[in-house]
Amino acid sequence: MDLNYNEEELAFRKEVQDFLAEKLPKRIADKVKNLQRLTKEDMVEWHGLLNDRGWLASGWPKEHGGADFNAVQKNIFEEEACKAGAPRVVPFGVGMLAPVLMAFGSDAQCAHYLPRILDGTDWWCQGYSEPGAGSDLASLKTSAKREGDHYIVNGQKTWTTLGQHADWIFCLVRTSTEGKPQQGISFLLIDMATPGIEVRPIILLDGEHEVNEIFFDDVKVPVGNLVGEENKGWTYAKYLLTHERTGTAGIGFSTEGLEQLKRIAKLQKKSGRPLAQDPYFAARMAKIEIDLAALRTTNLRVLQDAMSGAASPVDASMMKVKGTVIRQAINDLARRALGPHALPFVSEALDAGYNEPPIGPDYANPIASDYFNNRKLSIFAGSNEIQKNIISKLSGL
Amino acid sequence: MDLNYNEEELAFRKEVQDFLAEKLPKRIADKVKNLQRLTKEDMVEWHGLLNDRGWLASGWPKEHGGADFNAVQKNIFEEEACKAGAPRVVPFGVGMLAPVLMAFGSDAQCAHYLPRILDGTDWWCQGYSEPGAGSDLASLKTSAKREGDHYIVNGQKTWTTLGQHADWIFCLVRTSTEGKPQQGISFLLIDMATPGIEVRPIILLDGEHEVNEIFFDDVKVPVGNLVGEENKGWTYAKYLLTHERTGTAGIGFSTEGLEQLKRIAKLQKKSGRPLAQDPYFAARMAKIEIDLAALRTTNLRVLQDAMSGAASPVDASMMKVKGTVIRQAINDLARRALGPHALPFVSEALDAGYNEPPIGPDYANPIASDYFNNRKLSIFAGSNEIQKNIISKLSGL
Amino acid sequence: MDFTHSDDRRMLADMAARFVREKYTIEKRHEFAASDEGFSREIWAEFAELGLIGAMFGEDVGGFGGSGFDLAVVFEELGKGLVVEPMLANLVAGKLIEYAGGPEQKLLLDKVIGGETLISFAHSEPDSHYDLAHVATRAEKTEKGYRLTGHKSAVLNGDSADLLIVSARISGNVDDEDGIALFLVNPRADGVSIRGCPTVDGGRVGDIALDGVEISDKVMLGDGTDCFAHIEKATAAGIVAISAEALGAMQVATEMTLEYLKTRKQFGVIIGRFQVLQHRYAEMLIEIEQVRSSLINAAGQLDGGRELREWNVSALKNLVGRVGHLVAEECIQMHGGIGMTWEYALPHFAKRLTMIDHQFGDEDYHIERVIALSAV
Amino acid sequence: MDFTHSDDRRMLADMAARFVREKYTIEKRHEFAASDEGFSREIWAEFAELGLIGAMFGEDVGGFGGSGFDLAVVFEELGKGLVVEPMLANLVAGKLIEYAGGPEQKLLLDKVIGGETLISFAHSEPDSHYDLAHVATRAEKTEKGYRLTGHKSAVLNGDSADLLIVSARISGNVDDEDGIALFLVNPRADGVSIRGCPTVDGGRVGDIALDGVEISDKVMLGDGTDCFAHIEKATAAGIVAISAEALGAMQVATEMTLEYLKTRKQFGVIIGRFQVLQHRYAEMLIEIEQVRSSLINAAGQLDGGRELREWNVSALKNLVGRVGHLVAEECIQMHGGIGMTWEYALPHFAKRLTMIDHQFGDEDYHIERVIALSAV
Repeated sequence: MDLNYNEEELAFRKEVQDFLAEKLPKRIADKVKNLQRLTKEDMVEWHGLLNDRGWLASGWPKEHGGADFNAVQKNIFEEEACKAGAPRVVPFGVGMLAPVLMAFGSDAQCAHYLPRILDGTDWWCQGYSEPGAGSDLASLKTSAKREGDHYIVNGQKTWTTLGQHADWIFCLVRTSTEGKPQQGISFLLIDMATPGIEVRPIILLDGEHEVNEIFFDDVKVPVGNLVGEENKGWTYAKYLLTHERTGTAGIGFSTEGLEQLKRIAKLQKKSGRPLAQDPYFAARMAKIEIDLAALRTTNLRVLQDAMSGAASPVDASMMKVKGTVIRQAINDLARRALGPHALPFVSEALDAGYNEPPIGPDYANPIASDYFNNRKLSIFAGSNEIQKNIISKLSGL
Repeated sequence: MDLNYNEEELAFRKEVQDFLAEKLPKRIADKVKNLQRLTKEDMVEWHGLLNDRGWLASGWPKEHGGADFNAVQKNIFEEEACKAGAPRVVPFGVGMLAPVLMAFGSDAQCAHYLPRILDGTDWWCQGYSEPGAGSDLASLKTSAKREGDHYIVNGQKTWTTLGQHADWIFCLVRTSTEGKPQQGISFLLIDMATPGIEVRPIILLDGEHEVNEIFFDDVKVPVGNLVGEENKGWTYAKYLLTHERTGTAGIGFSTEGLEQLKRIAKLQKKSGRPLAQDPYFAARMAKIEIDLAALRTTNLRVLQDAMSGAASPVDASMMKVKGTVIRQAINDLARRALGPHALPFVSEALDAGYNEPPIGPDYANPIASDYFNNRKLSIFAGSNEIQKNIISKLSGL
Repeated sequence: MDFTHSDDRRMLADMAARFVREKYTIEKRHEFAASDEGFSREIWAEFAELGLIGAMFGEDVGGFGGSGFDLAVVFEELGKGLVVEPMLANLVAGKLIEYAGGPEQKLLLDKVIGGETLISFAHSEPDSHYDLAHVATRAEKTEKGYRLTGHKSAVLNGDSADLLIVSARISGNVDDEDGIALFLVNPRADGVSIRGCPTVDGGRVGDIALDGVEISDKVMLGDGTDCFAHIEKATAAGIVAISAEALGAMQVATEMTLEYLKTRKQFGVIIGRFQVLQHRYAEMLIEIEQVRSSLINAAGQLDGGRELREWNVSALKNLVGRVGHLVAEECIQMHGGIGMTWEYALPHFAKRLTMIDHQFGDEDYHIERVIALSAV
Repeated sequence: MDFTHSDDRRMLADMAARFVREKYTIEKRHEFAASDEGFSREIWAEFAELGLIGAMFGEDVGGFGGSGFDLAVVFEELGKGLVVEPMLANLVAGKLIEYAGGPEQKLLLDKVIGGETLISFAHSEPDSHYDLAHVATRAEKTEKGYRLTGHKSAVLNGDSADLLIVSARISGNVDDEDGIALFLVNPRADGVSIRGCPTVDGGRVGDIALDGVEISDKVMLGDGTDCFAHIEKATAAGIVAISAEALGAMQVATEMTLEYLKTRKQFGVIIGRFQVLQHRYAEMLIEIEQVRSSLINAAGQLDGGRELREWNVSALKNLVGRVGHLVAEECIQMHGGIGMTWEYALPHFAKRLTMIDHQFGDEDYHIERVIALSAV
């Protein structure tokens, strides 16, 4: 038992820190730290800088141009990136599509698409959820009918994150209605420029445009865009879901969120003294700090298990639940900390270039909005209810 | 809208207070307040004193010797009785059997049994639950087979509260296995002195003997002891369950429990000052006091509805859940308040006549034990899970 | 003991309910909220005409009610419609005039009740958090009257008020209860600058700088003494009102959730069949009944003695904070993705429920207050 | 970074596990608990023989381990059997000797490790609550040594100890950290009177009156200075141990609950099919994983610097308090009536889990401590 990082790991951490200090543009880091809006250009720029260093595709094998980080390295990278205010790498191409292509796609598909993910040519989005199929993915209805060399796609996808920027979408589509719902699903790559595709924004409760509905009306997709075999898409999607689950705890975000919360609690006053000294508020913060300290260790334990191949899917579900509960609780406390200053909200101030003086303390404006936005954490990517179903099932119930 | 009691109600409260001050033996009240054990004789004595005043059967109509209190009067009586440290009236004869007899029994049954309940001749207990049938009462298996003028009863009842003192038991028994499980159940009165009955104590987690198992081995019961019609017992039991649910909030107990808790929190020290001044402990107490103040009003609202015939079963379930949650939370805080003094537990000190000096503060000994005992509140009389099922169902889910 | 409302008050409640139901769709509400002033002047005029504003005030100042229960029944209905008109601002400021104003000043309420004059109470300051006694704004005696200097923040509808009631300190230290006076200030006076701003839940607040504002003696509300007690009592009225608003919003949020649970399918099953959601729904209902009872307790004590009033009001606000938070988070969660979208009404109720905890003191502030008041 | 135990420690854990599994049935446990001393001398001798006592102490004092992780693995297994033997009492008192004793005094540990001498730390007093610095017991200088006067309460297995370590004040005020000395006291000495008493969860405590107990200079532990720091550190060891015990008990309680949920039927359905119980079960599992991680954090810091050690130890004890409470109440509730009966093992685990919050500081005490330590 040894709770310290070894020298190799410490050296890697130093390397990451140095890279971030040197390459991460301050302009972008400031936006992230101030919870401002990132433009597509900001994200593309950061992807490019990471790719220059060979770290954009942190989990890919080296032969495809990846960094081949192990689980502990990924975690160190996440911690440091969050601390420095680096934007999150948009995961759809790098983290979601690519593993599926490598596992189930043809060599030609890999050779074509993977480099374009790395160099930013293609921005990918994910076409899984449908209006009637949220957590119950297998009930999806978007159909792809084979006609000659093409599939004709009709239907609707929803909750498509950052789909407004996308060049391509990978979709689960129904190619057969025979057998169990899971059996007739295929995994299809679709060029967003194809006629018949319409992207409509969904505005979330905080007023932000982050997700979209995507409508397909007789969209012609070449059969060459099918990944793997027809009607096997469910298997690939499940593979991806497992892949996606590591790192869902968001420890890095919570750690940074807690630091920010502590700063706010020192600056906000209650009865003339810092809110951080109020016994009730201090207790709320301390409880979360205790929980986060424990979860950080749970996360490292799971990572070690993952590296030795012993990770259980129940771990991933537990990390998802507790990780999002903690992250949301930090958002909740940040909002509470502001007192009446949580009320004013100037949406324009989330854009770079807004030059009016802030109303209230300069950190206040995005806090309540961010709290509301992050209610999604316990809903998306497998709701916490679904995760608890999984945990109890895998534990023997 | 008027939150004050009217003059009539105030006069009634005064009457109850005077009665309690004059008649409730201090010896018994001290036991109740110090959470000591009551003997059967204590309970019988108190029943007798109440009956002398005509108040033992608070809900019975006057023609049967009852007090015919309305809902508000019952509530006032409960409040004052708890405050004075009166033992709870043992409900099995007065509150549970009697309403069923009056509604469904024969005149002869009423004429025979009701006076014997009032004068203490018969101590009744309840034979509903069975080992395999707790919250799922309808699955009961104890059988009563008709043979001539008798039923032959075989089976087992459990969780029979104070059955060790009982002269009679009213039982739900299976007289038919046809149709739905609810349809073959009958309501039978059984003399505990009948051969073939064995009472075995169940010791609860706190070491107390309060409930029992009762075994029936070819027990001969005269057919005249059937209440109402054969196979209609389920209807009568449901009638009783509704009857039993009013007053399940235990506001009186919680009110007294909270007063005791406050006294303890003033006497216990933390860092040299009263625990009541510790912000965390004070907040725990205040939250419960707030909840109880609200529930007290909810209870009065429900009572008013009950008097005007507008009470909904959903109200009873809500009162049961919130009432027991609050009462258990008060027990929990009393235990917490003691700090290390919660550990020592001398069972003998719960009996009157124990003369050793206490270990720790004189109020400490029964507190932890009482907390554990009262975990039953959320389990018995329809578990809180069952109540929530009912609430959601009646609310439209 | 009687928990039924008088016929008059039932009619008042019905009228407010009908107005909200028939005239105040969520689409209109968003439209009003997005307008420059953040509400509709026409709707406000209708409120005046219907007597809803007058129902907030006693008959001695030209109103038609003004008791805690009048506030409660009206605001419960406003809460069901997420009404953005400045009722709360006018209630609290108007109560200050009712409690503290001289005979002539009380006449101002005629125009408030008539909907012609909008008023607001400029009290909270950047470092106040929720402390009512925290007043750093200074009122210095001058020859002609006073000079006000200070900064008021998050003033409810402060950007559209025709008249502000400003608290300022004539003596004492920044957190003293003594030494606070109230002044009627024209928002267009020299030295007053106001920045309006939307709130995250659809309302409006004003950030008000007072830079040596010269005012006359006459605009001091009442005789200048004991103002903290008036502020406390007007705030109590505000808490009863906003808690009733919360109760209304909670009911709509849970009703929408019930409808959703009864219709939405997942894995081929109506999700309302999932026991976890059933129990969580039941737990909300229980807590909402608690809020209703607590509201009755506080509304009934609003015109009573200070200690009972303040204990019950703080108990209410603490409970509303806890339950509002529960209902807001649970209703969104039980809806899933759809509960996150602007287009759907539910999240707007959730947002309002959440932000109510940021007005007149949050859950922690009021638990501390309950403790202090219990120790008396 | 490595979260696997060394082979030696795994063997130690396996040995403790096997002993508990094979020799320590719940029936025997109740029998031991109900005996006069509240535990079995034979079992204690076996613990000594197996080296379990020695595993609590460092090699320099004749032990075979003594690190936080040694404590953790042994106590986790003891917790699974609800073991009532006085391991905790001997650990904490022994650690005081290890940390504070002079060379000759350290030799005492040989007999402790051998199981021949039972020791206990008499520290807590009637008004201590959980405050480690609260010592009202006085040690007055006499010609031959000291005279002890005071009252110690809830001393773990204080009624069967062969030797007590008594804290007493040689200077300062009742709550001062400075001025506390430790003395080795013979429980049969003149002026010492001890009343033993069972605890509600199956243990034993002693209530100890010190009525002018005359002791020599030599029995002062170490040189008499800095004793608070030793007390704090020995308590930290006690917290790691008792938290590991809690972790063991939590696992058994949830496993029993799982078995019950998988077999018990209601309404014709295995109750484990009820989603509400599934989710509540899952929530317990998540929290138990958190406790395990927190235990690793604290055990790893036990021999480190004060601030990191105490932060992690208090964080652990707070979490154990919260999760122990949850698991105790939920496991009983999910069992229903059967979970309330003495005959069944589950409630005894629940009782122990509950009462662990009453030893070495409860959830509230430690949250306050975490706050204080975070502010440093």
